[in-house]
Parts: sequence; C-alpha cells; structure tokens
Amino acid sequence: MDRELFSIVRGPVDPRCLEALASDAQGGIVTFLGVVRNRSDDGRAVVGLSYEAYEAPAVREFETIAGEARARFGEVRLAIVHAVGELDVGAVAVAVAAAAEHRSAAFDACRYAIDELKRRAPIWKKERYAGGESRWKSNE
Amino acid sequence: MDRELFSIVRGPVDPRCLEALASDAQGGIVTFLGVVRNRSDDGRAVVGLSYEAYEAPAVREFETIAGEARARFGEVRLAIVHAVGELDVGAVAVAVAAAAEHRSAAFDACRYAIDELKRRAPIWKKERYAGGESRWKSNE
Amino acid sequence: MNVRVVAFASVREILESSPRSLALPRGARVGEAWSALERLFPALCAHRTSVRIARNGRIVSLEESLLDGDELALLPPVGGG
Amino acid sequence: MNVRVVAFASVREILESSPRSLALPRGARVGEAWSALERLFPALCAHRTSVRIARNGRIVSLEESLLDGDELALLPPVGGG
Repeated sequence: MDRELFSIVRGPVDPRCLEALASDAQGGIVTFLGVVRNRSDDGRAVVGLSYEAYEAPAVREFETIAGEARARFGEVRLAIVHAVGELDVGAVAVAVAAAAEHRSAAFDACRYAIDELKRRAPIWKKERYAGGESRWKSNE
Repeated sequence: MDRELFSIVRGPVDPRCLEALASDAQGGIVTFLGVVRNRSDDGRAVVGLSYEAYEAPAVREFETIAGEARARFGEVRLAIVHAVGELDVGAVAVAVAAAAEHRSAAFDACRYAIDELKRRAPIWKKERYAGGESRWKSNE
Repeated sequence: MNVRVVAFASVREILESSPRSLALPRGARVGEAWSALERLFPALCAHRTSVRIARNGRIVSLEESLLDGDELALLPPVGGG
Repeated sequence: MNVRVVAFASVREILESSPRSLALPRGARVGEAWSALERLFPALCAHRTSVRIARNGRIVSLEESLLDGDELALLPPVGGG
C-alpha cells in the first residue's frame, strides 16, 4: 500500500494528487471529488466551509476503508485525500480515487470509500453563511 | 447543454478537459477514466490501442446518453470525451464526468454514461500486441 | 447515381479506402449497394450478418431506397471505451 | 497525574483551547475526566450523550482507567466529506 495516497492536507485538495494512482495494469479509474457548494442542504447561502480532523486516526480510517474495499471488490488501488482548514465555495474538500482492471470494481470501491468516509472518519465540517453566522454540521 | 463537453479528440484525452464541468452549485463530481492497459482480457501483452469513430454520430450519441442520464437521475451535468487515433499504454482513451448536487446521482449518471457509451457509441478499438499483430475488438 | 461509402474498423480495412464513391443504378436500395460492395470486395461477405448500415447518419434496413449523394456508413459491432 | 485532552468542532470551541492539559487523581477513569471537564466548561453537558471519547486513539467507555500522559480525544458526531 502506498501510504502517501491516504492523507489529510491543509487547504483545498489538488485533484492531481490522485494521478499517482494510475498504473499500466489498471484500465478503469473512478474519482469522486467533493466540492464546496454555495448552498446548504436547508437552502442557506454558504460562503465557505471549515474542516477539522483528528488527523492520524482519520488517515488510519482511510486505510482501513481501503482494505475493506479490496476485500469486497477485489484487486483495486485506492487514494483518499481530505482537506482541513478554511475552504471557499468551489474548492475540493475530499478526493477519492479507485483504480482497477475493470470499471465495475473501480466504481464500487470508490462509492464504498466515500460513503464510509462520511460515515466514520473523524472529520468535522462547519458551514459559514453569507450573514456571518456559522454552524457545525454532522452527518447524523 | 454545453456542447463542447461532448467530443471526440485526436490522441489521448487530457482529463483536465473535464474541469469545465464544475460549478458552484454542484457538490459531487464523479469521473471515469478509461486507460489503455498493458494486457488484453485474454492475457496478451498489449503495446497500444487504435480507435476509430463515426465522429458526428458518436458525439450525438454522447448527447443522447447524457439526456437519458438526466431523465433517470435528475439534475446532473455530464461531459463525455473519447479519443481516436493511436494510444500508448497508460493513455486515457475515454473520460466521463458527472456533476450533481449530491453524490449519488453523480455516481449513477457517470456509470450509466460509460456503460451506454461502450454499448452503443459508434467507436471501434484495435489492440496492438507485442509481436506486431493487431486485432479489432468488439464489446459483443 | 453515386453514394458516398464510409466504413470503420475491420470493414474499412477491407474497403481499402474510406470514404469512397460507389456508382449505383438510379433508385437502388441499401441491399443493392451492399451487394455491389461484396462483388468489389468479397471479404465483406463474412461481415454481412454483423454490420449495421446507416444512411445519412441513421440506421436503416436493406430495403431503404437511396438517393444520389447519400452517405452510407458501414458499422461493425462497436467496441469503444 | 495529567492527561492531554484534544477536542474537535463544537466541543473544541467549548474547551477554548485544544490540546489542553487536565489534572486528575491517580487512577481516575474516563468518566471522571469528563466530569472534571464539565465542571470547568458547563456547556459540555449538552454534548454528554453524543460525544465519543478515544483514549490514545481508540474509542473507550467511561469505565476505562487512565494513566498519566494519556491522550483523551473528545469526538462529536462526524461530518466529513
């Protein structure tokens, strides 16, 4: 496992960090980018997000999730990178990539990884609104 | 619809052509890259692929597929770019991106688009092998 | 009359060049165009059941009538992506 | 003895600074650490049922015994991605 493919970075994720995932044996690469939206789920105008992470345990959780994906979907390489700090609208907050010989496993592994990351990784998100208010959001 | 997001290009696809898809309202972007593998499904060493397309009908098919994806999965923006010509191992032959407010629609639309593209788009692939031979491959 | 024939992949290789012009009697149907091509390129015979034919970008049957200047596209089974 | 307390998100804001040191009687359990923090920061009370606590990176119950130098992490419900 290439440990550098699982990380927490300060500031927006550069999706090109995922390019290291490619290899000559893998024909399908599925990538998920989570981008800061200009509107919250309840319709408020959002100017940005702030993320915090319990960093070492979060990266260990990424590695655990990747191992589970390999056990479920077969030979697949994963990369998971999450931002912390202040992000503007349009910035990439999280990037997940899955490479496999065939696309079906890559799609399944990528989706599994982002779903589990959101459910389990010790990462927190605060929405900052147009009026100056802000609020911590949980997935629960 | 941004027509430039549906195209056939000569030589490898630059995945950055998909960046135009992003918008401030869309929180999830799922991308599929089909990459030239160094081995065929029947285990032969591959040195590259050659693609041909019936170009205008192929692009129209991409647009039709995108319309079907919107009808099935809701508000989602799609980009589909396919290469023609000679591609080396590791080159990107096809790139599909789907952006939506939430990730589930983006995953579903991206997968639908690449599955239908492979099934229906008038595009042909020839595998070139290490020994100098080559063979047209169909998905059937 | 003349139609323009475009072909792809294995079928293009049999036709030696694509696009190419094909002379046909006025009022000929798609099936006659195919038969004329088979006479010129006997190797096409092996593709008779697998190739679909588009007239001016739309898939048609062998019964479809042709007009001067039409484009006929010979489409073997696809394999993109 | 002293433990190191780290907190995140809404709970970090209540603690004013993170990491912070917390003095506890030798042999104290996680529950006593939480109670000591609640006395210092009464607003923590509202988070009592939702916060999970990790000792040295592993989620533990309020019954777990602490050792000098342990790290306690206070983890509100997550919301990444």
